[in-house]
Amino acid sequence: MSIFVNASTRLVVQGITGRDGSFHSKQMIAYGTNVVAGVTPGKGGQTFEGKVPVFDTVADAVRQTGANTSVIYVPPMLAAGAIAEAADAGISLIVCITEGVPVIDMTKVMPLVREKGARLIGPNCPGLITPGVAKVGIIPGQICLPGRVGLVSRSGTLTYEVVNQLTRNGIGQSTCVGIGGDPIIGTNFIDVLAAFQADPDTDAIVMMGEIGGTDEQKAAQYVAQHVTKPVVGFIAGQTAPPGRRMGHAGAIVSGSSGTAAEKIAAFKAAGYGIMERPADVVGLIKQRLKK
Amino acid sequence: MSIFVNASTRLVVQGITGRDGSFHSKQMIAYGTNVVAGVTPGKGGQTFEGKVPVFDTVADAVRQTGANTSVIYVPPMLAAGAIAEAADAGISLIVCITEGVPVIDMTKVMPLVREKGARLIGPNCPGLITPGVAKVGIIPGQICLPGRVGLVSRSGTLTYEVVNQLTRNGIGQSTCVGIGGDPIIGTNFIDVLAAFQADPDTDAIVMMGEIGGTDEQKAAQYVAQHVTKPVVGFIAGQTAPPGRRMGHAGAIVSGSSGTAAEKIAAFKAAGYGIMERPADVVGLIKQRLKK
Amino acid sequence: MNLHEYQARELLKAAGVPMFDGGVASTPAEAEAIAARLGGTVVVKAQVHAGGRGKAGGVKLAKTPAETREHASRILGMTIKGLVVQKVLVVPAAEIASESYVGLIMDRESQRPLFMVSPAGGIDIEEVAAKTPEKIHRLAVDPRYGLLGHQALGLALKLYQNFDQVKVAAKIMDQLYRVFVANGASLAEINPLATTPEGKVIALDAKISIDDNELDRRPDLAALRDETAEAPSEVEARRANLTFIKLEGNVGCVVNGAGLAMATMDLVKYYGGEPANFLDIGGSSNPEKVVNALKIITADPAVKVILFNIFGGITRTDDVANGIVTATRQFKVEVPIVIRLTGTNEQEAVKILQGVGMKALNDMDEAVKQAVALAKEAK
Amino acid sequence: MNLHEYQARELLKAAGVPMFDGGVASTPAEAEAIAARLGGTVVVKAQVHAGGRGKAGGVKLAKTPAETREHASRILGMTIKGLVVQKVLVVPAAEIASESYVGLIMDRESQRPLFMVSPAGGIDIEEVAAKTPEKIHRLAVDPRYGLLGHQALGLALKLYQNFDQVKVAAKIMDQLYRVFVANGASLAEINPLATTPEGKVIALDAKISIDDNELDRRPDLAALRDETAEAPSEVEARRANLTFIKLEGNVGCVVNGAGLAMATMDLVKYYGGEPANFLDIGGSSNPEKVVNALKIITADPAVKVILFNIFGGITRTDDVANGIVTATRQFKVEVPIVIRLTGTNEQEAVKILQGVGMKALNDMDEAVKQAVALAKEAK
Repeated sequence: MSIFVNASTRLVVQGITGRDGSFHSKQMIAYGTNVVAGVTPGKGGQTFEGKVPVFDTVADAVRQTGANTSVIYVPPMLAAGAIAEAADAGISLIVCITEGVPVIDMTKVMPLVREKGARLIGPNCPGLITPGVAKVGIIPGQICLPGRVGLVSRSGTLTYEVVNQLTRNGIGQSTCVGIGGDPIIGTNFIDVLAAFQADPDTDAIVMMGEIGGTDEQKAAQYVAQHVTKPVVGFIAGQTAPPGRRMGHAGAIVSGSSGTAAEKIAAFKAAGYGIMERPADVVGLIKQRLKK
Repeated sequence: MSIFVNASTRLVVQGITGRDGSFHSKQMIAYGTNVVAGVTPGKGGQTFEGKVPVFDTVADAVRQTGANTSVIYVPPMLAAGAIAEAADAGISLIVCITEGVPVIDMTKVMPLVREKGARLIGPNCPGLITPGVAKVGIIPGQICLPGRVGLVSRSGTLTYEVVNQLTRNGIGQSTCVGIGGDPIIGTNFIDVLAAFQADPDTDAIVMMGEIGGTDEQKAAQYVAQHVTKPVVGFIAGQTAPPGRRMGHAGAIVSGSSGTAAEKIAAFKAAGYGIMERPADVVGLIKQRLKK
Repeated sequence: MNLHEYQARELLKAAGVPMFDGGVASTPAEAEAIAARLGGTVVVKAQVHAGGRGKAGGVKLAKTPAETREHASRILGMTIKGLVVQKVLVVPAAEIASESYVGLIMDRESQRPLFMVSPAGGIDIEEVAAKTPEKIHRLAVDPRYGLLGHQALGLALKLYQNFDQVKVAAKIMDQLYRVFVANGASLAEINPLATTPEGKVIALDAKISIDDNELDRRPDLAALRDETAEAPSEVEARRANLTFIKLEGNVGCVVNGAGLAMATMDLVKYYGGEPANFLDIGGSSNPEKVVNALKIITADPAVKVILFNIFGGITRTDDVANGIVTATRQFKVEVPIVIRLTGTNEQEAVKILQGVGMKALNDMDEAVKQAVALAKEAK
Repeated sequence: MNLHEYQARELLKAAGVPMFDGGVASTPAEAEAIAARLGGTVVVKAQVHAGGRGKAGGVKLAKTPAETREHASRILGMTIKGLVVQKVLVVPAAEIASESYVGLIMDRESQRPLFMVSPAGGIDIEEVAAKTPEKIHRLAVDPRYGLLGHQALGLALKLYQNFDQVKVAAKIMDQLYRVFVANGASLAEINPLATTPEGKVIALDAKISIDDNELDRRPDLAALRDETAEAPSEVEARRANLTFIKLEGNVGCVVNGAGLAMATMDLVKYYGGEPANFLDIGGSSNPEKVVNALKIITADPAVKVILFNIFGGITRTDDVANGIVTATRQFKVEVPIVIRLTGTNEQEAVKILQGVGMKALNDMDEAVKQAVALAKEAK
């Protein structure tokens, strides 16, 4: 009934005593997520909200609480270090919420994440939620409903908008995953699409893309070849002005300008249901689930 | 009838136009080794000795000649780079003869060698020879004799001494491997012992160690547990003065001072035949092969 | 953040990349002095964050210091793709035997810095890439190992036959890579990497973009930002930690999150309106940001209605509501405001707005429709 | 190559490691002046490449500049483990609340720089390691990633409870690692890393050894070599690119390859002789090296016979033979020479030696037996 996060998730919160970390830890606990530990260097030995033990290091948290999943709310310049620490401590799913992480830091930490066999989601993402079971990150729990539609998105609040549309119309979600919009992210569309395809409790998929890059086109190709479940897609930024581009390398590397039109064409070619606006998700999903 | 080097060895010589590289390339060719290419940046397009094509890069050599083994004779400050180039080009056996390679360079290149799935022998080693078939490195071919004794050594010329003793007494060798004496080397005693144990054409093993470190002790432990073939051992440096040691870290890390006495004791405990002097190899091997 | 050519040149020069000596001028007199110091024919190049400078008349040859002054006075103040030229670079004009292309970009797919080099460089490199892709050679660099010696050599061998030139080019690859990594660049490009008739390899033009996320820890790089080269409203927005891009429409948008902001603009258009801007107040809550956002938007006389679209997650909708209330107390907002709020602390937010007689909508489509209708009425 | 404590201190201080200010003196007067400048009680420490300085009387407390002068005059010129003290370090004497140990070594097994830290530092650290190994914490650093922030913190947490001290110690780990890698060290050690009664974390003693192979590309490090602290014959040998260690016997040995050199010494002993030295002429052929080797060995009056044991591989035996001939033409060798040559170009070598009436043996045991017999005759 879910991907990545489920009832066996044992969560450690990195940066649990910070402003965002403490706020969202309370929300995650309130939602029923099994938050087993927090980490803030120098605050080891404290207790968060009277029940979650705080450690100096992720390694200590793993050793003493069996944490297997981590969520990161630390400042941007410390985020890659926090990812490395989690991977090094044997955490298998690392979710980095932090926005503003230098991309060069991500190039250095990604090989370590892969070597350790961990999955990273983010950075600069809202995290993920398996409605009714657990949420890891900042997606508001109250807008979600347990069900059988999987959602994957590059955006944060746009994800909420669409989840909210589904829920208000009685369409529940298996798992909602925000993969983040940064140039280098740990988990991409294809990773999540493959997981949804393999998940026996997901019947249909919503994919929310944006202009820029070629990830959506590659995902559409993957869907055409490997995904048999119905997919509904949206591209944000149809009216956005083209960026003022400098240098030739970007155009050479992608061979594409990453416009909304290109992406929508790729979606159509792969048989997606095309959402013209967020609210269209309801009708399209209902129609495709009937078939 | 051999380990690591055999009739399918296709050798590229890195640094083929240098003083040592050209001298030993001629020797290797004369011995019958299948030298398919040489590499010297800037000399691509030339021909060595009228028959071996020279390339600018190892990648070119591999692409155009199917080289699968490389031997390196480049100056010490370029040696780690040459190893990286060979590994990156898909060479599976890299033999680095160069002496004086900075150890910090080796710490950086070893992970790359492992990632590429290559085997490195050396640096600072005489290479290896499968008598009558091929030699890769600088072991003088005329002192070797095809046969069924495997030899592994940390030394260079001391290896020749012992091989010479064997040959003069009619005891041939399957393969002779000089692993090099540097702190960080690509292939250690245990790797070679395991290969000899697995080689159906090796009947007995000669292992030549030196004072310092704990590699010989670990190898002896390995022999006790995994090697069923007879092993004969020598440790050089019984009369060497203890080095003037500075700092505590060395003693703490090894928990041992690496004396000859310690190592010989480890050999005895593992059932080695003990050579008191190089010439003892003949009697010991004959005696053990009779059993 | 894009650097000007003269700034990129300085970074590369400090790393050892061979380049001509030159100078940057803000006035025609300064340009003339530089030309006099350099001697011979020079090139006067507009320093502006836009491609196609040459075609726009922003790059000129000058044979004498006097001619340099003339060109500089014409180029300074010129507008290229909406940007006013504030500075010119003056460098010796080189006779060129060949032009290569060397680019390094942060590649999303390999998640590594990616080299692209071509012996067919110059201004038509994109055409080369499109028509003869085999002339573009690529290499993704594993940041754990850095650019290895044989990789730099391999790239250089794609550009030159002469081994002396190959060695210089290999060194330049290494220098470019170091500059890229040390400064958290997203792009670093030398085009053309030229050879002179005497065979000297030299970088004639350079472009570098720095990852915006890098700037917080690198005040030295942040100081390279040339705010005179940007629209004042965008400068103000950045100072307030907002992402703002001015557009041509009349529906001012205040949204949290880039994706939702784009989707809101798309929906404005869908319902027949025209967005006046892209404005993302970002993830973290802060009433002050909302005040600043309203200041920036209301400064645009074209704006006829302001549309808030806030979906609370990490952003608390009550913070946004407080920001709107504070702003309307600080200054008079002359145009109608349509507010859509939902998510975190939504009930508190609605109460705060009701307290000052403002209404909050819950549905995005409804809010956009209202805003578009109000904008049309105002015309 | 071992650095002196004062040299190691300078490298660490430049990297930011907190240390007391101090000074190095070659004369008692200089030591006195440093003590006067520092004020208060100081420690006078012999700068010599040997452990156990304190126990040998090479480390003394001095309450006044005058006392500093006295101690310095006693320590300078003192012999510790055969080495003459040429310099003393003068540093403030610290009251110490705790002593930790931080060591970094190039580890053969993990093939990585290996940290070893212990809250129980000081001069008895080896005993701690032997008796309570659980008090020593180890971490091998993957050079591809460097010392990661959480690793430095994890090591520091093993040393201190107070988080301010932990943060300083974590920074020191990072600084030590950078010094180690940037200088191609084989060892870098701070012992003790102390805390003062006020809680300040400070490095009181430092040891650094540089990988000899690093020196060829680092003239700055090579310049730190203190030849006054070494035996002149060893200095001379190194300049001639030979590895030479003087011993107490009378059979001078010239061998190619360290392993064969040691085995030759062992065989001398086996046949009842005593080697006068370890001398490895190295792998590469060069007649000049042989000349230098003979000069160094014949300078030792204890040597009664010279034994060559050359197994030609990369070394050409004809080069060695030429070297012997050249040397005997350049200067008179007063003691008999026994030559064993075999391997590469052996026939040419034999001819060269025969040309000057010298004989070459083929068998190592035979040569060693002859040399030992000649040494005994000479007594």
